[in-house]
Amino acid sequence: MEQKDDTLFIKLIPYIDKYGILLLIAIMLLVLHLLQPDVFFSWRNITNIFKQISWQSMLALGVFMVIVTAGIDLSVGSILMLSLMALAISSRAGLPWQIVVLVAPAVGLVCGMINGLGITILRMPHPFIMTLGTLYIFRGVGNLISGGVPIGGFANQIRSIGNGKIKLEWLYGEGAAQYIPSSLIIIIIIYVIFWIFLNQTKIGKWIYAIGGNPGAARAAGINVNRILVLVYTLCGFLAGIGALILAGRTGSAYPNAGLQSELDAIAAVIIGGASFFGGRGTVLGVFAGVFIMGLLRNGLNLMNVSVFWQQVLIGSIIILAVYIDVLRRQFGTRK
Amino acid sequence: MIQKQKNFISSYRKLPPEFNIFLVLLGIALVFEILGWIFIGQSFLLNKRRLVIMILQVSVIGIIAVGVTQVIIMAGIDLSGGSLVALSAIVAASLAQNSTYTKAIYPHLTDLPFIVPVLAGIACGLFAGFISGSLIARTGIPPFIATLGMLVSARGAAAWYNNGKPVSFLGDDFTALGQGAWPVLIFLVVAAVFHILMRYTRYGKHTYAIGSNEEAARVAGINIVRHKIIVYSIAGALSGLAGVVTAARAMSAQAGMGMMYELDAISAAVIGGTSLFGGRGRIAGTLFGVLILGVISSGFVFMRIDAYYQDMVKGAIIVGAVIVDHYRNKKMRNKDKDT
Amino acid sequence: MNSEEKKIILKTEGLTKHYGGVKALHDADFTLADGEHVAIVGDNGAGKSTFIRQVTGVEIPTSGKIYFDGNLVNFKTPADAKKAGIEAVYQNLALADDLDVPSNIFLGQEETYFNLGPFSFLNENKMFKQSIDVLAKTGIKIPDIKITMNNMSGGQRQCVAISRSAGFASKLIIMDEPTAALGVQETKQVEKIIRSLKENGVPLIMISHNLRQVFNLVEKIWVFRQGQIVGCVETSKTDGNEIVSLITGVKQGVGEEASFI
Amino acid sequence: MISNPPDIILEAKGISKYFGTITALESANLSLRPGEVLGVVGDNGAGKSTLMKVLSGLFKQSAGSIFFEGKKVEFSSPRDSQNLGIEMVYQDLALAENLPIGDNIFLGREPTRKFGPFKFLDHKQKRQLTEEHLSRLKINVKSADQRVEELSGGQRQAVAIARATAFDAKIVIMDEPTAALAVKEVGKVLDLIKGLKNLGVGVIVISHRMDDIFTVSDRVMALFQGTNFAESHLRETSRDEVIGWIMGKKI
Repeated sequence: MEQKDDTLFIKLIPYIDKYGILLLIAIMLLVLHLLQPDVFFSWRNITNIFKQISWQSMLALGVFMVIVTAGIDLSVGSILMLSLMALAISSRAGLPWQIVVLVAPAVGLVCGMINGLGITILRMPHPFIMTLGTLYIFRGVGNLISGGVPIGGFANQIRSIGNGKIKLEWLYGEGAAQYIPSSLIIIIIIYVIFWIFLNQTKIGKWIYAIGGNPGAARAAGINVNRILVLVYTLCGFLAGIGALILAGRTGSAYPNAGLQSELDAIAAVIIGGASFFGGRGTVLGVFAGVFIMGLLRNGLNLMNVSVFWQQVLIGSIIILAVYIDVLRRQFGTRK
Repeated sequence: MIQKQKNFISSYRKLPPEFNIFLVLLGIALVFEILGWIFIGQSFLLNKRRLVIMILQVSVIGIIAVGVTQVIIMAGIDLSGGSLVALSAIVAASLAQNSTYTKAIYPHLTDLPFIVPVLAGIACGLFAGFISGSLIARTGIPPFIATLGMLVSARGAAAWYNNGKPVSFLGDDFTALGQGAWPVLIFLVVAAVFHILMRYTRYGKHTYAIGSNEEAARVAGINIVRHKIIVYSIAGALSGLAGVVTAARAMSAQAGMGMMYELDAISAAVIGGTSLFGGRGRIAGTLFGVLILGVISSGFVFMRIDAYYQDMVKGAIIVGAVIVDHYRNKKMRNKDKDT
Repeated sequence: MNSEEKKIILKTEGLTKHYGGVKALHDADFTLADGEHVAIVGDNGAGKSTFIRQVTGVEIPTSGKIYFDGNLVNFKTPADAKKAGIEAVYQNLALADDLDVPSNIFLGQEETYFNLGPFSFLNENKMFKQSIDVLAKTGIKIPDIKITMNNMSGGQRQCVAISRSAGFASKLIIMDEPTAALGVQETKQVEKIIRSLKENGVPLIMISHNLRQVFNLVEKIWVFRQGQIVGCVETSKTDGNEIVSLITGVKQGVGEEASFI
Repeated sequence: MISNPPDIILEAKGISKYFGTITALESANLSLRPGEVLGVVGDNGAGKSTLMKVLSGLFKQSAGSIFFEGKKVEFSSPRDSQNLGIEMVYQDLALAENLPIGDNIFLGREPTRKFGPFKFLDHKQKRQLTEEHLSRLKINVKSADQRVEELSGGQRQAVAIARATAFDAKIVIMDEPTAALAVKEVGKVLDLIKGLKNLGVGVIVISHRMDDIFTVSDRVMALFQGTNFAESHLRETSRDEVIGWIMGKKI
């Protein structure tokens, strides 16, 4: 008797898994539209959402790869802040913008590599300890090099990465206000590159294999540690790109940049269907997850919900998302 | 008599971890002492004022660290300590306001006996710990995610409670708790009580057993779910107590209090020899761990080194302590590894 | 109930356990009389350990009934089974490595001075003395029982695990491969413990790979194959060859319904 | 035949393996010729799996040496042994359950096609090779894209074996290949082993089932408490004798 109910439910699970997130987005769009009919679907608001999520989507993508290997990176927010500070300082030092552009990704890359090497060479019991440590270390270094004060004044070329507009005058006529934020184009390109990386290359396949069964990966002759270092390095690199985009958006580097944004990133990844226990998830899902988080923040802001409540909500969403993941896993093993 | 001697010998054999930590504490203090004579021209240790400030500062961390230690012994983790300090501090402070202050949050609830806000603060932490514990024990959500969620939520709730504004004008008998030697006394009493609980009661034994081998504890008939909830609730309650002391000491409460205390507490426990793999660790070790942190931060101030270095050093210390624990653990486990 | 026969202490009817699609145990009917010592034998994956885990409340059966001591029981946790009087020694040594011997022997049923729920103070002295008694009864020599388990040899650990079950008065003792990790001398000790249980009339179920031991120690052998009980023979009326052929399924041949797929 | 046997392809001499203070293997020896099936028996903890994992490069031996085609070899990872043509089917299957069948078979050796300086996975070729290989082994699955977690125990074992045989192995080591299988599939696996033998592949089979050993092996060796206990050509021994060996008895 009980089994029959189960099978129906289990049959539904793959569909919920696959399309549930689209349904969720549609519902959220509808609800937000009904709540704020004048504002929500305005061009301005929608581009705003994309601008907001642009740098966060970089963190989420990095954290996603780490979570696929059944790891975690809590330090992405601090890496972002440190990269941002390094960028600001090199900009203030008068370096040409062509070099300044490279500083943030390079610093992120090094930070990520430190995480990866720490986790593999020092054989930490769980990546969360190493990255919890570096969460404080990187932010400390960031404050140290900046003196704990905001630094502004970037070259226009740098600003245009995060703040540029691609005007749609050819579509809407001369002088039209509609535009596509250049950061959206950048993140789409990066997402496509990483989609290809994860789905069309050997190493991408191995990343999934490591998350599914590290023993199997090792037995297949894969150098698991080397791949893990690469994954954490890429995660740091993406946080550096996020810093570059954020620099353009805010026009200055500030000490609180990226504070607790690792939580948003984790929430987005899990909402996007990746399993906290590794081996599962898609790049497109991550984007959907980031988008949902952006919609949520946007909706709560439009409705003037206190920032403090938003924080409570984000905390609860993380727990809920992982709980759904736990349930999904329980159903998965019962098959 | 003979048995006593045996006990003594075996307990001596167990002593070295804490003894080593004590030596490290002594070493760090001496380094600052020597550096002090060379660069600053004064003694680091022979300064009563500095020592008093240092011990007062670490007392709050120490109270949280005791709770975190027992959670880690159970092979769990609690990241919510710092946020719970803020939440409990605000809740307690809101019930401890003076009647002379006209804009009190609860105008009808002023001049209450000091025990009311104290209990309210502790209860607030207890409740939060109960929620985390229930999530962890009943749903299978990993501890660090559940308490990470609590970290964010509790900080948000603390800010929401009084719209981000500080709560001040607290009654004198409440703020007295934070003055003089009270924080230190409270910390020492908490440490002593939990030292006894962990060493001599069923509660402690079961905590060690779950951390050592959860499956073994389960088949031995221990109610794992209930025990985990109790342990996390107690950790929450201790964070609540720490919040009360913080509010009393600062004579006000605000949502930004206790930022990153959870990391200091975990560091103290790990430095003090508590294994992140669970099953091993003692309150006495945490006591030394807390003191080491205190000596470092007070030493940095003494040497007039930028405060930002502190975060880095703390981060490095926690990573270092974990590495030491890992190798110690490996040596132990290797002995009985099966084919 | 037959009056001339011994009282049935444990009985299972149609006990079944599925892990997802895998039938680890299928329709197991098992009976054990009071005071009887039996062995369960079978190949790897035959369902022996699964069977034990259902009876001791470690797992909840997919279907089927368990009668213990005349009552239909429904163990939800190992604590329930313990309360009913079933003690088990698990193959993967359910010991807390970081605790010492008395703590492990008394794990979950600690002696206390007075009962304050979880905050009861432990009577370490009493547990210490009783542990020495229990270990002495089983003839196991451990130089210092105050050291933690991870400092002990496999044999010592197994002996502690066994004395934990044998040390408490119980209605049924179950051992999963009690001598698999032991040396000759330690194996003899364990066998001695088992014999003393027989003399005291405590019923026992033992999983073993060691046929010599099985023939020496028990009256009845239950053979499991591919998740099913394929036979129950009295030790006095059989020999090693028959048991081996039952285990491997050579003589009877294997029915298609025994399939795992 | 006996006067002119093919050269020994794999030889292990004096292999010891310690885990901390535990001795899992104590100077164990093993030799294998091309086209020979060697059955390895022994009780739990006799060291069979440890010896095989040393031969496949997953464990590094504490002492002793391995010779492949007469040359001394050192394995630092399973990749090294795979490069020589030694494949292993692990008892715990060693499959990544979250990945499709094809990905598992080609894990670590994915077919790629070049696109400028980059190499991209060739999904089409992978699928085609997988289907060919599976049908060659007469393994029935719905599709090569099915995830392993959706498969039954027997199908998983079949995939694991397919994985080991997909790359022209010279030696295939199987650790309890039939332990979790239905009778029909046991037969199929045993046929598969015979097929490998006819191709001149050396096969080492660990099994608890006397049937398996006596159906496919040419030679059987028994390990007992980490060392060689007995060894014989199959025709010179009997089922009872081998069972005795497992229990540490010599007649």
